Formats: sequence, structure tokens, C-alpha cells
Amino acid sequence: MQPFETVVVDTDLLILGGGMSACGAAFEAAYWAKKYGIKVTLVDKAAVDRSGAVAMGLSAINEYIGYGKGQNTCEDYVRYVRQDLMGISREDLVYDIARHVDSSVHLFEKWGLPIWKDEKGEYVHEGRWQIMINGESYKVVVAEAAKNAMATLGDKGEIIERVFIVEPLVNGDTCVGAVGFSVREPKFYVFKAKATIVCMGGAVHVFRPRSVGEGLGRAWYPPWNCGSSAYFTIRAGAEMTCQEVRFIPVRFKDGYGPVGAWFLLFKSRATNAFGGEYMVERAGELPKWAPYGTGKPIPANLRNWLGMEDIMAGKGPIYMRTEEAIANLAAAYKDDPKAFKKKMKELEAEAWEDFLDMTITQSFLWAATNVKPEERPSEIAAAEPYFIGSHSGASGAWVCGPEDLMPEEYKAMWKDLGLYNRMTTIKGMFCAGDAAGASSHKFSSGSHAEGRIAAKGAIAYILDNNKAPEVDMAKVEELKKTILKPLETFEQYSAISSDPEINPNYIMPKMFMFRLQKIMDEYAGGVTAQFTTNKPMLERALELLTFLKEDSEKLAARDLHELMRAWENVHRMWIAESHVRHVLFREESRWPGYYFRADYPDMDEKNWRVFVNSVWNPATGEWTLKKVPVVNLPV
Amino acid sequence: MQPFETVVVDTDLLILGGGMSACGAAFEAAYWAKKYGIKVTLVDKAAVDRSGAVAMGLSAINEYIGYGKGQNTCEDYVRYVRQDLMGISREDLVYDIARHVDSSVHLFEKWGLPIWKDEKGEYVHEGRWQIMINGESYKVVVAEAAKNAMATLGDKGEIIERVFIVEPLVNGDTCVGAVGFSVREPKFYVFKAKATIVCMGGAVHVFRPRSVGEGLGRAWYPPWNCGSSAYFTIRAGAEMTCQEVRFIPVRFKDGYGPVGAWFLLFKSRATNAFGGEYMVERAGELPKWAPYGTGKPIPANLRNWLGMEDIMAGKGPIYMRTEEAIANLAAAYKDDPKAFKKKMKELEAEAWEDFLDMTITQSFLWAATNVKPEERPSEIAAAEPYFIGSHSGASGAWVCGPEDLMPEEYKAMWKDLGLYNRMTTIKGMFCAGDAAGASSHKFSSGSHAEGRIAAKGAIAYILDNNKAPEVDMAKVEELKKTILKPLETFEQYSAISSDPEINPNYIMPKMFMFRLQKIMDEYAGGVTAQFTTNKPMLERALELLTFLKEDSEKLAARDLHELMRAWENVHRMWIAESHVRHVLFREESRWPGYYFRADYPDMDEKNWRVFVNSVWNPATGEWTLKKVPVVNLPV
Amino acid sequence: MPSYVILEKCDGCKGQDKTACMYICPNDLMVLDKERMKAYNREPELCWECYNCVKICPQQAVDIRSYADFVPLGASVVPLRGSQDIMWTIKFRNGEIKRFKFPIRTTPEGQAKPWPDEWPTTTDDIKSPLLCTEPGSTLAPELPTLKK
Amino acid sequence: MPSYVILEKCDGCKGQDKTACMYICPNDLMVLDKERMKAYNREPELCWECYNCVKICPQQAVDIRSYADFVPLGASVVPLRGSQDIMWTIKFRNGEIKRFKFPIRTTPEGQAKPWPDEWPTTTDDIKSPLLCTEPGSTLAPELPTLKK
Ligand SMILES: Cc1cc2c(cc1C)N(S(=O)(=O)O)[C@@H]1C(=O)NC(=O)N=C1N2C[C@H](O)[C@H](O)[C@H](O)COP(=O)(O)OP(=O)(O)OC[C@H]1O[C@@H](n2cnc3c(N)ncnc32)[C@H](O)[C@@H]1O
Ligand SMILES: Cc1cc2c(cc1C)N(S(=O)(=O)O)[C@@H]1C(=O)NC(=O)N=C1N2C[C@H](O)[C@H](O)[C@H](O)COP(=O)(O)OP(=O)(O)OC[C@H]1O[C@@H](n2cnc3c(N)ncnc32)[C@H](O)[C@@H]1O
Ligand SMILES: Nc1ncnc2c1ncn2[C@@H]1O[C@H](COP(=O)(O)O)[C@@H](O)[C@H]1O
Ligand SMILES: Nc1ncnc2c1ncn2[C@@H]1O[C@H](COP(=O)(O)O)[C@@H](O)[C@H]1O
Ligand SMILES: Nc1ncnc2c1ncn2[C@@H]1O[C@H](COP(=O)(O)O)[C@@H](O)[C@H]1O
Ligand code: SF4
Ligand code: SF4
Ligand code: SF4
Ligand code: SF4
Ligand code: NA
Repeated sequence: MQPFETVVVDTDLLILGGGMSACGAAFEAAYWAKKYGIKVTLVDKAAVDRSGAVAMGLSAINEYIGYGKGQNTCEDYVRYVRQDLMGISREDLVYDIARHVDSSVHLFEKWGLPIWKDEKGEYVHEGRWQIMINGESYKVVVAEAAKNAMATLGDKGEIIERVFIVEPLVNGDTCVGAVGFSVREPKFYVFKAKATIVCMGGAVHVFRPRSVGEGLGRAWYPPWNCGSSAYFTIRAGAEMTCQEVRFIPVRFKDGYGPVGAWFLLFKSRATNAFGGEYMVERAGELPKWAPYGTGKPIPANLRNWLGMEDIMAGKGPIYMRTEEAIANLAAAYKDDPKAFKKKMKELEAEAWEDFLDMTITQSFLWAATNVKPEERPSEIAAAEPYFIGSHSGASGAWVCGPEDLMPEEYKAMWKDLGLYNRMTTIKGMFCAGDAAGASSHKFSSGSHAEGRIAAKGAIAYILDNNKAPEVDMAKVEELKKTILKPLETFEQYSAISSDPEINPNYIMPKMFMFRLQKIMDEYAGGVTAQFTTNKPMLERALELLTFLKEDSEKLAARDLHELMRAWENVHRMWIAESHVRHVLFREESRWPGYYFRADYPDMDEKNWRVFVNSVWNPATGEWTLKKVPVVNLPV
Repeated sequence: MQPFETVVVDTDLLILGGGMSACGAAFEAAYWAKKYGIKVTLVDKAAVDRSGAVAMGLSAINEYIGYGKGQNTCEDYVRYVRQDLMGISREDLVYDIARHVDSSVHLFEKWGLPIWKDEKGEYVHEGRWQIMINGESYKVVVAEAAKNAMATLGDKGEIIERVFIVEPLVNGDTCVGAVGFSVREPKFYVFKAKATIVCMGGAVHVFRPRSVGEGLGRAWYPPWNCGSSAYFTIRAGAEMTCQEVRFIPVRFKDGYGPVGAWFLLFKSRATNAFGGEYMVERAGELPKWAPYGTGKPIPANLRNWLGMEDIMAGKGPIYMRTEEAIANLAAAYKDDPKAFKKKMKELEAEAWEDFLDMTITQSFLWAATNVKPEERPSEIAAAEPYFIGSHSGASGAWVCGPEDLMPEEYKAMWKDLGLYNRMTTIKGMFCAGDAAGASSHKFSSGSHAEGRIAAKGAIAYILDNNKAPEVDMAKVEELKKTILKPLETFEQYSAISSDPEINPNYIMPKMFMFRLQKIMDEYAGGVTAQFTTNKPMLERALELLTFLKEDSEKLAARDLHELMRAWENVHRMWIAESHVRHVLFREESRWPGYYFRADYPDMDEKNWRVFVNSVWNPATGEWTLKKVPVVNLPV
Repeated sequence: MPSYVILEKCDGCKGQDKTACMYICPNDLMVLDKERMKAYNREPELCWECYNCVKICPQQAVDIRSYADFVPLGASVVPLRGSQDIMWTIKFRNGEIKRFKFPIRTTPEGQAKPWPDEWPTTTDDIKSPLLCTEPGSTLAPELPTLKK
Repeated sequence: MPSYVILEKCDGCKGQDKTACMYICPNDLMVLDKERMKAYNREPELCWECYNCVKICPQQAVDIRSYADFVPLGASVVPLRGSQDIMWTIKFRNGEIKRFKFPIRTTPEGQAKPWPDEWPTTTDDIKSPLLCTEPGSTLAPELPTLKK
């Protein structure tokens, strides 16, 4: 194997990832770092301009409060999230994001993001919390502001791209940095830091997606986010929360085009193959899930659930009635042919832009099947499960909230560690965006805001704990060996076989991923299992995951790119195990539409209106799961 | 493109395929051909020694009547098949096979196949109709007899291997041969024949299998049988029957190991994850499907259905209780430790042989997961849908029965064509094995017997219609162009792109297959759809199949092997379309457990105790579907 | 399917150290074959069709042929991204063509100014919940907190 | 996974026109790389693991590493097929070994005699339902038909 240089990067604040929350973190950190002479290093596996979930663009900003304009209050948002997550959310975190998110959105606009305006110059709302944007360059603009902010730090502002972060560095109860490797040159990176913010997004391809050939990559969530956040925090020994709360979006079938604009802005209905409207015909099912089922808006998972029941009853496909919605919107102009034509053109452009800004494939599919949304409806379907705590799922690390909002019960948990906003239960390790759990519905804007919150918290921590990180370089050398092992394995064994991918001595990353996906799909409530599972299935999943974990030591990689794939899939495997353990622990069905525990088919408010938190102990390799009370804010 | 030699083979009797039925046909044909100076040519895409469904071996012979020994009568078998196929079978054909199958089995034994014997020297029965064999070399032995028989014809007995048959040659109402190509050298084959027997087996990979990575090839049914029989007969304009009656076997999960020996020989129970026995707990569902549901044995599809209901209710996995079954069988010896140990060893060897003889992967899976059947149970699961009319499905061509058994209603259909046993509605075109429909439960032995029946019928036809086949060589030249086009397409366009597999001008066979499988899986009642479909889903399938059919003209192939893959998938596409049309036409659910029409959830004896037959008209490209009465034999 | 490189058009970014497509692909798929100096997508089945390689290529050498396992042949979707707008040309399977143009940004490239002058940060307190640019950037006079 | 060729053991069937593994594979997967004179499986994901290439190879150069997407590593299943028996050696993931031997045929290779003398065909009538060797081979005195 070619020799790998070890590059040691000494820094104060380490930001892992370059997505929405990392850009928020870098932007905010730069401001305070400059004041206090602190060094900031951001590391992304990709190019910050186009990395993360927003790489392709977005067509809406889904969290905007407008409290400065008197549109809504932060309290309103807390109630909205409480309702949508079936009662389970860290309301202090949600409130905190809500009060900062408008600032981020207004900054985006200043930086150059085009936001739709109505005749009065007000943002065009898609729904109560969602505003419409021309978002092709959303990420480019946000990254640019972050980079420009970092540039003001000179030497002390460093952005390193194309380095894949594998593992945390932990010294006792404190995170002291991270290790990873370059996917461009044979370099092993050791980052020593006083504080680290984990911003590496959520995870896809843990479950088998609906398309398995070339279309494998076309999941709703981008294939490059592989659970590194969760892996990083779990492996450091941090307490995790809501790892059972996966997210399954309903999307335009196959292309995964967004539905928000259709449901909210265009006011479209979804009907089944026989014209029935599941949201109407199955409304009788909702009281079973009271108080959430009977509140408004109906939680995303319950909207899913009603549609899934149609599917299970053989009433599919479900159609988004685009043709009807457009006709309704244009109807007002029907007496003026010119105005009508103009309106139709406008609606057509809006419909296409909605996809072209964020899931171009869906437009391709329309074109390739000669579909015009004004002429015929398109199918929608539940996607496969993802881990994206920033959206309508909730998985992530258990983090500290802000002093002025966090309930006393939670404050007690950070008494000995120090109360720093967004710090995990590991000292010096912070989280934002998808990495931080139990604070759903932050979306792109809230993730940015939360990155900023975490950055300020981390700098406060650094100022209070300003000592050089103690890194055991012998352990780092061991880590280096482990991390590079797949390259060695390939080199050692590949020559014996006629096919570099078929070898009894190792497994290649792609088949490893398929093996993981099959386990999760079949036993942990994936598409094939109709999102249903039970105790014996989950226990079987754990048994098969144990074999997989043992075999992960036999992963092989031909080159740096494949070495990344190998570790990506190890990250996926850990988020999978954590998920299965949480689902197993929670003996109820609280989020039907995301998953259904057939052996506990009901919601159990009395015993389970609690968080499920877990810790993996790095010293013993043991998992501990527990219940943590949900403390509501008085709103 | 390199030039392709056109090889013209003139023959009298053309046997297409080299599997069980083709070997039966060749064996029988050789006997009569010798008498009448007739030339026989057999063409197989593979090597006859190990081609077809029995290539790996089998561990049982599933159709054996033993009427000569007074064990059962042919009438018994007719009643058994009637019952198992929910009332729909061509009882004349079933009876005919039954009366010849024992002859084939006795011949197999003479040729060298080891059949298990009990102390009295009698065949060991697995079940009433099934006998146990040491079947590793089953196909080798049967092929050897066929080859030795053909060898007695000298020049007039010809076996051509590694030629893939693509298309029938038809002149007016008569089949005059077939065309295909060698997968070894650039040769285009034109077979001119007076009669042709179609023996190209059933189809797999029309629906998406449960494993989609490396495990894609491990379906229950072998990946090399791709629907060529159905394609051939449909494209000739022959009447097809029961194309809706796909087969879904329950098998040991993932390895697809057989369950027959476990259920019948070892008397194992199958229980769900909570210990419940679906065959007991859901027996109340059976009267809904009376008289078949209340008869014995319970039809295969209904056995499936009860298990599927457990799965849909979230009670999976289902386990074959191997540990319990073995314990029960050994219990008789429990007071004699030595005898007990011996019995356990014997049972162990039998259990392993059952897999090693026919699905070696299942043994591999046991070994790789440290499973010993005497220690712990193994999961079983419904496979994906296959087309294998010789087993418990029924798809295939509508063929003439024997003079002495065929009901008058059917005889009328061959009045103008001539009444020749196993002739389709196209003159000179015969079918056997999976190619012949509505005559289920022939299995390996019955397929062999039916090949023999067809051969005798075909030779009778040749003797009555002894004229040289008229083949329009201009049309053949056109066919040659069409068939070789994928090579040309690749050559013409591939150089423009950085990836030979990604090109806007063509589609490669593998992705074409994935596209087909996804359509069928999702819309025509595959695994993902829980085997459920309805009219709108089927119509959507047809719409997407239409696009696929258009795009099939853009298939590309790098070499001869890929050219075969291209045409294999076109064959699959046609069987798919035919299946969808039949399922759509039959407005009831008759075979739940194979598929469920959610919009017609009940069986409708009054209107649908009929065959569904279809014809694709080669001149117009139109499909016609109709009902044909089921005429029971008086048994 | 996913992205592919039109060999005739690709110039390997003129032998630069990193090509534009390699630089941008969020999934590390684009790679330069140094022997023929042409880029290619090394793992098409993990392509998201995000079009970033297409948009960035100076030669317009990257095209998408959408996923073969569910997108029928014959359509094309081609962007032309300028400094302020993006223009999409959509060809349907049946040959029909549509064009759409959408704004992409309102500031000149590279000119996003992190801290707008009108929103000064009003505290130096690292422990205060106020972030930089707040409260000005919230458009509210002060940062909300819970009424106790 | 599927089959693979142990390069060290394969001798390309000594440069014969067709190799044993190519000859036998029912799915046309095995192919000889003429440059290095070694065979390989060209489409592992369409392998049925039927073991025919394994059983036939004169060099014991073909092995199976079962499907990586659902079979854990570490086991092996190796046949040795003789003229009358087959011997299987099964190694479990945990290292345990089991051996089984089963008969495969009762006649010498190549010697299956199509028409056994004891079952002469009793009719020459091409239209009769009797097949060759019948009724003798049915073990019944005559071929059953429906009682009318
Ligand atoms: C996938 C997706 C997401 C959304 C949407 C559509 C689609 C298709 N829609 S709608 O349709 O639902 O509506 C949204 C929308 O319109 N509006 C909106 O506000 N938000 C939407 N989201 C949600 C937001 O995008 C999401 O909330 C935020 O992006 C979350 O931010 P953050 O938590 O920072 O994650 P990120 O994906 O942006 O960034 C992750 C970064 O980590 C890097 N990375 C990952 N692993 C790493 C490793 N091991 N080493 C080094 N770097 C490593 C990544 O490169 C990236 O930089
Ligand atoms: C797949 C399978 C099948 C069975 C079983 C297990 C498994 C895993 N089991 S149990 O577990 O269920 O129990 C059985 C068992 O134990 N006992 C039994 O009697 N039968 C079993 N079957 C059923 C029999 O095998 C089946 O009924 C017969 O084989 C059917 O005979 P036939 O209809 O002749 O099909 P074939 O597959 O044998 O032969 C097909 C031939 O066609 C060739 N071919 C195909 N396409 C061609 C083309 N285009 N051009 C040229 N040649 C072209 C093939 O190469 C082959 O020669
Ligand atoms: N039917 C609906 N009712 C209420 N909110 C919705 C609905 N559909 C989508 N949303 C919200 O709209 C936003 C974008 O939706 P989506 O495109 O599904 O991500 C998210 O905030 C969703 O929660
Ligand atoms: N054919 C079917 N396919 C898929 N789901 C079904 C089918 N029949 C019933 N279901 C669903 O399976 C679940 C259990 O149904 P049951 O067995 O009728 O109690 C319910 O959610 C039904 O809607
Ligand atoms: N539970 C059962 N009851 C009756 N027949 C069965 C059962 N299981 C398998 N069979 C029959 O046994 C033979 C072999 O079974 P299989 O291994 O499922 O193909 C076939 O004839 C099946 O129809
Ligand atoms: S960006 Fe374009 S020109 Fe440059 S290497 Fe990539 S494909 Fe070639
Ligand atoms: S479309 Fe996106 S994911 Fe695909 S190769 Fe281009 S940049 Fe990478
Ligand atoms: S049969 Fe064995 S020795 Fe011969 S080419 Fe194949 S692998 Fe090599
Ligand atoms: S195991 Fe069977 S299918 Fe696989 S390569 Fe060998 S002969 Fe072919
Ligand atoms: Na056997």
C-alpha cells in the first residue's frame, strides 16, 4: 500500500461538514472568533458550494416565522412542532431555532437569494411557515457568505474540502477533534480542536430505496449523506435521542419531486385510483391518534398513514391531482382568454420550477413520459425511510438548550459538563442541523440558524475551557491503521480471484450496502415490509447486523474513493443499529406512517409520551436505553 | 459490425430447448423418427447436460402416480390438480400426462437415477405424488438417454447447443421453423422444419426478485429461462391460456431452498413469530374459497395466502420448525442413545441433501449463519412471481389433447387444423412442459412425459403433412437485421459517451430488465405491492410497458452474450404484457396467494370458472381475450 | 440515467489540476481519465442527477440521460446557467420543446457580504442568546424569549 | 457471491477450443480471457450458484463465495463429484466442518440405454396413445384411458 502522510491540523473550533448548518456555524463563528482570536477550521467531504442536502437547490424555505412582521410567534411554532411530532419534541430547542431563523432568512435575501414577493412586496407563502424562493443557487449563496466570513479571519479561517471525516477523537469525557482522510491524495488527517461542531447531515441508503438499478442514487435524500453525524456522536459516547423517529416523505413517484408546493400553494388534492380522497375517507381513523390526530395540521406521519392504508387496501396508485389544481387556480380567469392564458403559463412555469430547483429528475420523468401537469395527474408515493432530524423526523444527538429556555429537568443533565447551547453530553462536542435530535422542522433555514447557535455556544465553551486538546497519538496511529485497512485488504487478497469484486476474503462497499439495505428493508420496516415491524423481526435484524458488523472488518477498497464508500457504509450500519434498538425499546406505535410496530399497534400516551435516549459506551461496547420525560414549554 | 454468416438448417422435426420436456421429446422422437426416416434437430441455448430448471439437480420427483402398483389412479391425479388449481385445468391434458409419467420415471431409474427405496424396495414417498431421489445428476442422466437415443439416428439426429432461439417462422397458419443466433460465433441460424416442438421452459426475472445485488441471480427459478416459450407461441399468433396464473412458491428465505420435503416427509409445521400456526389460526378463511378451500390438500395458493395474511398483519417472520420436526422424528428412538444418534445423523444428512441436490445456496446460507436445522428453525417466505406452467402455475399455450380423452368442446377447436396431441392453434407448432398451459403439476417427470407425447403427436403431423416448409427468405433477412440490431446500435453510438452503459441513444439489457421488473413489481402485484393489484394499476403497467416496448428497439449489446440478454428481456417483456392483460381481463380473485385483485376481492364461480385465453394477432398487433369453458372429465 | 461525458466536447479542463466537474460533484463521482484526458462518472448508480457537473462544465460536455431503470428514453433536460438566471430547455419524448428561465441570484457572484451594515450586532456578550446581526436582522426590536 | 476463478489453479483448460466451465454454464457466464488464459464469470449477479462450473473444472479452480448481499462471509461449500458419488465439504462461519456423501447415479457414465430391452414398444401405430417402451415401462398391463 502506498504510504499515507499524516497531516495534523491544530485548531480551536472544528466544524465538521459544509452544509446548511455548517455554513451557519462558520458564518457566526467567524464573527466571534475574530473578536477573540480563535481559529476556525471547516472540513467538508465535498465542495462547500454544492455540498449537503441543498446541493441541487431548493424551491422553498420551510421554516420562516415572520415574528418581526407580526405574522406568527415562536410559541406558535413550538405548538406546531409538538403537534406534528406526536407530542415528542425538545420545545426549548425548537423555540430557540424559531427565534433565530428569521434572521438567517433575511440574511439569505441580502446575500442574494431571490425570494418570491407578492404585489405588496411581501414574501409569497407556500403555507403558514413556508416561503417560495428561486432556489437554484440557494446553497451557492449561503456558502459564499460563509466563505467570505471565514476569509475575514485570514490564517485563522480555514476551509478544507474533500476530506472525509471518519471518527471522533475523545479524551476521557471530552471531544478533542476528529480524524479522516483525503479522497484526493494519500493523506490521513488528524484534527485537534478545543471544540467540535458536528454538522454532517442525516442518512440515506440505510434502507433499500425503491429503485435499485441505475436509479439507486435517486433517493429523495442525497446519496452523499450517510449518517456521519450520528456515527460520530454515537461513537464518542454521546447520548442520542429519537433515533427511532425516521422520516418518510410522500413524494412524486420515482423522481421524488416535492409535494409541499402542490398541497399548500396550489391547493391540490390527492386521490386514489378510484377517486377517493384518503384524507377525507379515512379521517375516521384520526381520533385513534388523539390529541395529535385530531389537531391541525394533521401530523405528516398520519397523513402518510392514511395514504398507506389506501395502498395496503389495494386502492393505489395515489395521484396528485395537478390537472384539477391548476384548473381551479386558473378558473378565476376563465372569462378573459388572454388573462387565462397568461395565468396558465405562469402556473406552468411555477410547477416546473418547483422541480427544476430541487429534483430535476422529476421534470425529466415528466418530459420522458409526455406528462404535462395541467393535463394529467401524477402519482405520489411514500418514499423509503431516512434519517433527517432537521425535517419531519427527529433523530440526532441529545443537546443542551439555551439557558433562558431550557427546562430545569434538562439543565440538570449539563450541570457537571457545563451549560453550552447545543453541546452534546460529551464536552466540547456540539451539534446542529440533522445532527441535533428532537428539534424537528428546522429545515434549511433553521439548520443554518442552529449552526449559528451552536457556533456561539462552542466559542463560549472554548473561552471557558481554553486548553490545548490532549490527543493520544498512539491511538491515532491505531485509528489510521484501522481506517486504511480496506485498502490493505484489497491489496493483500484481490489477486487470487478472477474478479476483484468476488473474493472470499473480503466484501466490497457496494455489496456491503446492499446487505445492510436488505436487512433494514425486510426486518426493520422498509418498503418491502410495508413499513411494519415487530420484536422478533427487530431481533433478527440485530442478529444479522452483528454478522455484518463482524464482516465490516473485511471491507475492501480499491482506491480512496472506495475507501470513502467503505466508511460511509460503516456509518450507515451504526445508524441502522441505533435505529433498530430504539424501535425495539419503544413498545408502542406512535408514528404510524413512519413505522408501525405490529405487536404494539396503538399509541400509549401514558407510558410512552417520553423521549427514548440511548448511549453506546465506547469502553464496553454496550448500549443503554432509557426513557426521558418530555417537558413542555408553557405555550 | 462483423458479418454474420446465415446458417440454414433443414430438418423435419425441430425441438426447441433441451430441458426435461425437450429430452423427453428427443428420446421419443428418435424412436419413431427412425421408423419413418424423419430428421430431428434439437436446439438449446445451453448444454443439454445441464440446461433448464433441473440444471443443478432436484431432490424429488413430484409427479409419480404408481398406477401400475395400484397406488393411485390417473383419475385421482386429475382431481388433485383440479383442486389445487382452484378448478381451472385442462383435465384431458392432466390425465394424459398422468398415464405416461410413470413410464418416464421408471425409465429414469433404468438410465441410472438413484431413487430412494424403503426396506421393502418401494420408492420412498415424500408425499402422495412425490418420490425422493438422489438427484444431483438427474438432468445429466436424462440428457444422456436423450443424446444416446438421438445418436441412433446418425445424420438425422442433430443436437445444436449454444444457439439462442429468438423468433418463430410462420407461413400463413403454419409454423415452419425458427430463427436464432449462436452465442459463440457470429452465426445467424435459420431452422426450417415441418413441425416444431416448443420446450423452452418458463420465465423468471419478469418480476423483481427479493435480492437485487449479487443475489439477483438467486431466484428460485433459474435466471436462464426467460419466457422464450411464451414469446415464441404468442408471436406466432397461437392461442394462450392461463397467462394470469403465475406461480409463487413459498421457500426457505433468501436461498430459496425447497419446502416440500420439510412439510411432507419431515412433517414440519410452519409457525409465525409468535408461535401461531397460520394454517390453523386462519383456517376460518378457507370456506370463502370453497369448494377448493375446503377440499384436501389445500391448494398451494391458499396455503401461501394464509401465510401472507400473517405477514401483512405484521406477524412475520414465518419459520419452518425444522428443530421441532427433527426432534419429533427422532423421538421414537429416544430410549436407545445409539439408535437415536444414528437416526439424527440420517435426518441431518437428508436435510442437507435436500438442499445440496437443488439449491446449494441454501446450504451455504445455513453454514454462513451457523444454522443447524436440528437446532433452530429457519425462515420461509413467499418468493416473487414466476411463470412455470409445469409446476403449480398454469401459464402456457392452449394445446390439443389426446383423441381419447379430449372433450368434444375442445376437439371442435382443432377440427380444421387437425387433431394432433399437444399441437397449438398454429399448425405444426407443438408445446410441452412449461410451454403448454392449463396442465399444471407435471413437474420434471410429467414434463418429460409430455415432451414424449408431443413428439409422437408432431411426428404423426409430419407424416400427414409431409411437405417442405415454405420460408420467405426475404422476411428472414429482415428478421436477421432486427435481431442483430442491438449490436449495430452499440457500435453506432457507444463512442460518443464516456460510459458504454450511459448513452441517450440506447438502453443496455440489464437496465432494460430492471425497468421491466420495477413496472411488474409495483403495478402488477409483485413483492413490493404485496402481490396485490387492481385495474388502474394494471392499466398503468400497460402504459409503461408500451414505452418499454418502443424503447426495446433501442436495446444495445456489446457482444453475442449481451445480444442474448437483449432478446431474453424482450421475451420477458412479452410474457409480462400477456400476463397483465390476462390479470386485467379476469375480474375476480381466484388465486389469492399468487395474486389478489383488490378491486375484485372475491372468487366468482358463476362467471369466472373458465379459462382466460388470448391471441396476439401478428398481422394487426392486436390482442383478443376471451373466456373458454372448463370442461371437467367425468372423474 | 445519470451523468455522462460527451467525449468530443470534454477537454479535460485543459489539463488543470482539478477539473470543474471533479471539483463540484458532491458525491465524488466525476473523475478524469488522465490517459485520454476525458472525465467520466465512475459510479452512475450513485448519481443524484443534481446537475452540478452539467451546470459547471465550461465545455457543456456533461449531459444527463435520466435513470434507465424508470425513465423512458427520448427526453432531455438541459440547463444553461448564467450569472443571474438559469435557462432550461426541456425536450419531451414526443419531441415537444419547452423553455423556462428563472432567476438564480440577486447579487453579483462572489459578492455576498456576510454582515450587512444595517444590521449591526448589538452585544459583545458571548453568553447572550443574541447572534451576530441580531436583533436587527430579525426585523423585531428584540429577541423573543419565554414570558415567565 | 457467485462463482469466481482461482487464478493460480486455472490453466484455461490447456488452451482447448472450449473450456469445461464455458461448456457447462447454463447461463453462459463463464468465459476465457484469452490474454491471460484464465476463465472468469462475466456476470456474477446472474449466477444461480448451480455449481456446475465448480463440479466440472478439472483443476478445481472454480469456487463459490456465496452472494454478498445476503450471505455472511466465512463459510465454504465445496463439492467433489466422482463418477458415482458426490462428496460435500461444508465449512461453517464458526469454523465447524461437516462432510456428506451422496450417490449421483447407478449406471456408468455415458451408458444410459434409452430403450431397455425388457420394455419393448407394443405398437407401431403413430396415432395410438402408446409411447415407446409402453405399456411395459408403466408397470401396468395397459395404458389407462377414461371409462366411457
Ligand atoms: C434532501 C432534501 C432536503 C430538504 C428538501 C428537499 C430535499 C430533497 N426540502 S423539501 O422538499 O422537503 O421541502 C426542503 C425545502 O424545500 N426547504 C427547506 O427549507 N428545507 C428542505 N430540506 C431540508 C434541508 O435541506 C435540511 O434541513 C438541511 O440541509 C440540513 O442541514 P445540515 O444538517 O447542515 O445538513 P446538510 O445536508 O445541509 O449538510 C451536510 C454536510 O455534511 C457533509 N458531510 C457529510 N458526511 C461527512 C463526512 N463524513 N465528512 C465530512 N463532511 C461530511 C456534507 O458534504 C455536507 O456538507
Ligand atoms: C426451477 C425448479 C423447478 C422444480 C423444482 C425446483 C426448482 C428450483 N422442484 S421443487 O423444488 O419445486 O419441488 C422440483 C422437484 O423437486 N421435482 C420435480 O419433479 N420438479 C421440480 N421442478 C419443476 C421442473 O424442473 C420443471 O417442471 C421442468 O424442468 C420443466 O421442464 P421444461 O418445460 O422442459 O423446462 P426446462 O427448464 O427443463 O428446460 C428449458 C430448456 O429451454 C432452453 N431454452 C430456454 N430458452 C431458450 C431459447 N431462447 N433458445 C434455446 N433454448 C432455450 C433451456 O436451456 C432449457 O434447455
Ligand atoms: N398536506 C400538507 N399539510 C400540511 N403541511 C404540509 C402538507 N404537505 C406538505 N406540508 C409541509 O410543507 C413543507 C414542504 O413539504 P414537502 O414538500 O412535503 O417537504 C413541509 O413543511 C411540510 O411539512
Ligand atoms: N391483499 C392485501 N394486500 C396488502 N395489504 C392487505 C391486503 N389485504 C389486507 N391488507 C391489509 O393488511 C392489514 C391486515 O389486514 P387483515 O388481515 O384483514 O386484518 C390491513 O391493514 C389490511 O388493509
Ligand atoms: N404443505 C403442503 N401440502 C401439500 N403439498 C405440499 C405442501 N408443501 C409442498 N407440497 C407439494 O410438494 C411438492 C414439492 O413441494 P415444493 O418443495 O414446495 O415444490 C409439490 O408437489 C407441492 O405441491
Ligand atoms: S468540467 Fe467538462 S470539460 Fe472539464 S473535465 Fe469535466 S466534462 Fe471535461
Ligand atoms: S449529476 Fe450531481 S451527483 Fe451526478 S455526477 Fe453530476 S454532480 Fe455528481
Ligand atoms: S474449467 Fe477450470 S481450468 Fe478450465 S478454464 Fe474453467 S476454471 Fe479454468
Ligand atoms: S455456478 Fe452455475 S450459473 Fe454460476 S457460473 Fe457456475 S455454472 Fe454458471
Ligand atoms: Na435427494
